[in-house]
Amino acid sequence: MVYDVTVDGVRRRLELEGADGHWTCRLDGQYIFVDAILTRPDVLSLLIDGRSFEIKREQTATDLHLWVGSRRFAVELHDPRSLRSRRDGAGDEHGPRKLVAPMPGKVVRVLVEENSQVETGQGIVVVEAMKMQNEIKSPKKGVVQKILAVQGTNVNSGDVLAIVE
Amino acid sequence: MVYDVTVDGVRRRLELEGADGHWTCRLDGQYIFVDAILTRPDVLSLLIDGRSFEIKREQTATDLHLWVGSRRFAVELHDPRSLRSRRDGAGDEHGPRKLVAPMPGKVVRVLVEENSQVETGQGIVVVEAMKMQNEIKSPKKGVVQKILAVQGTNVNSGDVLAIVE
Amino acid sequence: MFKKVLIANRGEIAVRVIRACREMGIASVAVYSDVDRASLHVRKADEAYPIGPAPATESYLRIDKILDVARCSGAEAIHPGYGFLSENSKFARACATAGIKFIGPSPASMELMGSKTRARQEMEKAGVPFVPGTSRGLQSQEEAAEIAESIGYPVMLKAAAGGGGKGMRMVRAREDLRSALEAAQSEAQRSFGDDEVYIEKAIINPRHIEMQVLADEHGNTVWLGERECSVQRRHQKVLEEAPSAIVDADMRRRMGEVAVKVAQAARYANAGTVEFLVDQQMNFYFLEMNTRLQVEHPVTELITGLDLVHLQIRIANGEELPFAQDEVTIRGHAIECRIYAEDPDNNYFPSPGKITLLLAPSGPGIRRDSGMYEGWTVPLDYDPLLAKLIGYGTSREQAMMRLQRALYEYFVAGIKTNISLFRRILQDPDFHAARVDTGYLDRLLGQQSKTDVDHDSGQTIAAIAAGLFTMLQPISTAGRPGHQTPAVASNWKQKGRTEAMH
Amino acid sequence: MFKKVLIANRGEIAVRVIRACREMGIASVAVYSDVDRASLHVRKADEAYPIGPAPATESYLRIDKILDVARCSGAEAIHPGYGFLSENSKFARACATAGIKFIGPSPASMELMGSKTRARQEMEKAGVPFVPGTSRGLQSQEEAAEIAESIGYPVMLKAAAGGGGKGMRMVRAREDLRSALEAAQSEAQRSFGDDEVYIEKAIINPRHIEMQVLADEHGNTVWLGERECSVQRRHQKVLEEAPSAIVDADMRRRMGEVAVKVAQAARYANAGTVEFLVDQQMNFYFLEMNTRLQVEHPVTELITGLDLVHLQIRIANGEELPFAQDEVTIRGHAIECRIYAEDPDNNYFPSPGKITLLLAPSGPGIRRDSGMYEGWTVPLDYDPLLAKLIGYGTSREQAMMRLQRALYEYFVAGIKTNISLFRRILQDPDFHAARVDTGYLDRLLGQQSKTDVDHDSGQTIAAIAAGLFTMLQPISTAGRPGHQTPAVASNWKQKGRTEAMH
Repeated sequence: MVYDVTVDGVRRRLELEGADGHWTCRLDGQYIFVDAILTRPDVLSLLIDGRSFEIKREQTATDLHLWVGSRRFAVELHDPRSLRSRRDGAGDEHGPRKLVAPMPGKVVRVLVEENSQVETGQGIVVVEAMKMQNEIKSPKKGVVQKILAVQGTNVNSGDVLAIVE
Repeated sequence: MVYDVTVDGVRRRLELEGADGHWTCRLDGQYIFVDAILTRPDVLSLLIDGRSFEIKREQTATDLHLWVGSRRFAVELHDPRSLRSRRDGAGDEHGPRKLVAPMPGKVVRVLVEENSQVETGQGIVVVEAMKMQNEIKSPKKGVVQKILAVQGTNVNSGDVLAIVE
Repeated sequence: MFKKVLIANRGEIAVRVIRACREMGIASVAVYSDVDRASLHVRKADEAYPIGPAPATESYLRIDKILDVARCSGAEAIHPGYGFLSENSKFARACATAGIKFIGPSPASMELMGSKTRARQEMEKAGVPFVPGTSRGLQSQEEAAEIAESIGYPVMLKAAAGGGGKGMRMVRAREDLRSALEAAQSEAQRSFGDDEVYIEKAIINPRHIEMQVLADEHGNTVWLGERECSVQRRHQKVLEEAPSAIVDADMRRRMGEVAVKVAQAARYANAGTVEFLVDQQMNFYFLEMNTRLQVEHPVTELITGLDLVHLQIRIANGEELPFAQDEVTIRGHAIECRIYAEDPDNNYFPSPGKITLLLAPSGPGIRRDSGMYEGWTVPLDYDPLLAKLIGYGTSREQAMMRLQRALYEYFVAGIKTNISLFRRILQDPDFHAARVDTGYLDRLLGQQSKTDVDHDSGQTIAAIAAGLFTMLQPISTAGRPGHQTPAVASNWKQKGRTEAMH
Repeated sequence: MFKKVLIANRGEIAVRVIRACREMGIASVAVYSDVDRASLHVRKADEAYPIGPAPATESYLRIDKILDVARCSGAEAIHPGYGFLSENSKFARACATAGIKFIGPSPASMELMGSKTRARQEMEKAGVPFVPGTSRGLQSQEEAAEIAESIGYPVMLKAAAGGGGKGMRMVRAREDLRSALEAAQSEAQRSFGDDEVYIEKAIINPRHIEMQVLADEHGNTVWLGERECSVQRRHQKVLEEAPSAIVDADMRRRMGEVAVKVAQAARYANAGTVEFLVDQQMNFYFLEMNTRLQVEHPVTELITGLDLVHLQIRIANGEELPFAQDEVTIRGHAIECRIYAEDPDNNYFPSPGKITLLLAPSGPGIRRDSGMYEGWTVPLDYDPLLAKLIGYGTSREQAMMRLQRALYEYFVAGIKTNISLFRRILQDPDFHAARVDTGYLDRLLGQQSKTDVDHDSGQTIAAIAAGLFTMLQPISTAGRPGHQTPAVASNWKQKGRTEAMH
């Protein structure tokens, strides 16, 4: 199998071949021999040159992270045969930016109105979770194009709260 | 749903109706109201009249057991619409009886030959597992009809080692 | 002994008290809000009853509902845990009226300690050392200026009914006093419905050290050693240890004797904690008394070998303390990490959600008091404390190393936790040298965290593992969004529905 | 300090030593046989290397392969754990020759203690109390008869090279002596390749109590208190506690002093255990010295607050003991349950297989040293010890109650374990009263176990739960035979293949 893997923003090419726990990996042309078993779902044990690594997989609504020991890496994986761009929600400095809820919670206050001017870092919505109120701030200077958050409703992690143009 | 449930050999009729965690059970005609959630696979939390029960399910190759707290119950469950007999391997005192491996292990010795006379409790095969040798004994007085165990081979739990007629 | 005890709490502390009940042969009764049906304390208890919707004001703070459950289930006593109703004297009184034993001090002791100014007045009479300042509310700007002048700047303004840093202001110079006092009073009014504010000398870089006391209902009171609680993030304790590295045997005895004096002056019974501020000259000043079991009680249990919850229940049952002060031995060192559902990479925002994978540490010197399990959805409605990881060692050094080992083993996926924060603290040279005060952690977090030396090889491993995971466990069968989001979503839906019904 | 240590073992003890290494900042090197690739010690170590097929003789007992790994990986020391090569003096010598530190005593001490008759001769010289009898092998039937007459029947015949009850015979009367001696000699020859047999007075219903000692390489030796190990099933320890309920401070000191004398007479270094038989008059007799870490070392750790593995490594590193005898304090009570993969309902047959569900206890006073995890397939090739559950309490009573609470929480599915055995022991009135001797457990197991009072309501719950499980989690998605059998089966297949290849 051949994969395009992006780890913490760096894109690499990975070829995997093997059976019975023993794998030959070719990473950006370099050969690495790996003894691998899945010890339980989402926990992989790797032996590489005698070194033992425990890798944990964490898949959330928006991201895939792998933990090597206690270190976390953001990973994107593509089978090049079905390559598609993952860039969608992020946008850039110049286009409209979405304001998303960083955690599930309840919208307790909306601090601005639609079409108002906001500065970078200005609070737009207050979301309460676990006895703490958290101001969700504008990612850019601009105009609040739309407010989707409704006071008193619950939101999930990743939900779009507002769009700043 | 209607089920025939056998618990520790006692057959009972169970009707279940409900939704959203709240169930009305009719067990042999008696109504019992149950608040139930599956907390994780194979672990059920029941509240019945305020009493809290943690039920664990253990499915092995041959049996289904449910644990209520620390107590284990052998359970068979039938949807009456697809009722079929589970009686097969057990046999009775008069027919041929199978000698099965009670645990996985290695056959280290076969103590009798085919067609020899054996007493109830006489050792037929020795299986070694975890540094212990265990004699598997004849369940009845009779003649060894067939020996399937082969010295030096591994057997799995439930494998037939011999048949005593 | 009681045959049945109700636990008026949730989370790890409810589980901890339920365990104590089971260990003592006492049946336990849990209560739960709608979003806590699947919580661990409901599974672990002998009985469990619903008490209302998610908001604490409609469930865990509802005295009437909790007493109803106690009466119907036949519970003879109630353990309040910490938080919620644990320091509510009305609740303690209502229990007494209902003929149910409240496992804690008398309402009168709770009320005395609940008012900072009344407590100060009583304790000063008993000869307890205080930070120089007023022991009652300020009557006017003029009085404030006069007292500030006499004790010297910097000074602290504090709300009499306060806690958690609310209604608190440090004033460094005369010209800032007026506006600070107004701000403190209005914040106190908003937060506590009471604008009473008093004034104290400000202690610069103080330590927060507290002393555990235990008193039976026959007049016997003992102290069980101090806890160092200076490692705080925004006034919230994060890590505690016992003993404190800066307290020697003589200072411990003196603090203990003052703590016993405090408890006796308040006619205190059951477990309590006397909090002190310690300045850089090792003077200690009475701060307040917490009239309940503390979150951090396990570190005291590990160094004394005692079980405080067992003892609380025995005391409430009318028994005498089973040991005298000179039979208390303090041995070794214990450190507690409070594992919170918060995101260290995102300003410690709360992070409720479903726990998709949980690898928990155990082994030598490790105690874990947890309310978590794999598959559980952490509700968003309560305090984010998930579990406490406590390390014991022959020495402070060993306790730290064991905790680091255990934190290395600890892994929670699906929600964010502050586990990495403890890795950082336990590797910090200032923490190793026990150079901590209440500002320590905020200073540490203000610094850039060091980058990992092994980062590059980690990236290579992660890249390879990403491919192998895909081969060995295709993501569709595992913790995929499509697999976990519905559960969370339906939970929110359920929540919306139940709230709408009540 | 060593930078890297190899652990020549597997299972819970390998995990326990790896944890100690991590706590001391030492890199750990695991070794594993083909069936242990997925075992926990391989996951927990920093490095891991294969050493051969499943049979221990081809892997964990292969001195050459283990030393090869040590050399290639750059390990400076080897911890042998218990069992396998831990008491093999040839291994200790081979380590020394290879320039690798063996974490344990010298080969000479091991050899002295490895021969029961030589040990007896040396220890008698040092004034250590022995069960009356010969200290060397019997030369003839006549000599046997003469000695038996002089010490009085009943007598025990024991193999000099023995252990585990092999080559052992109790003789109640003169007329049985001849045949018993012949049987013992031939069994000794068969089991140990050595027919040397000696004779001792038989102690009726003895207790087995052992004393932990610790000696550095500078001549300092201390004792750390006794362990009560009388609860045995067929001569195998099942449950151990510290301290022993029948040993008072004076007897403890006397036993400790004898144990130190034994260690000094053997020029012993590192951790060791001196085993005693105790008769009904509280006389104690030297039995043997185990020249390694014991399975049950955690109970001593809990009552002393020390970490014996840390100390073993420090001693091997040439450090002096960091404390003197009078600084050792014994506080509280600890009890260990050995969790074995065996079926209590089927004559304690071994029960390897795949662990399909694992609920593990934690919380106050509970230590768990485990080699298990959910999803792991327990191989059939080794000792069935899976984990150790250890309860600590202020008193013996509290330790027992905490253990019962933890056992209530402990659940392992897919394989059979002896967890229920401990529930039974901990509820037994004789155990509560500490009326135990080495025959205690076999007597208890000979009795009918009491039936559960709550059985009927349990049946009702089970019937309802059976239906609910089917609705909430249809069995096809769970631990169905079709789901789990292939894994086990392919494991056996793999095993067959690897054995065929070597």
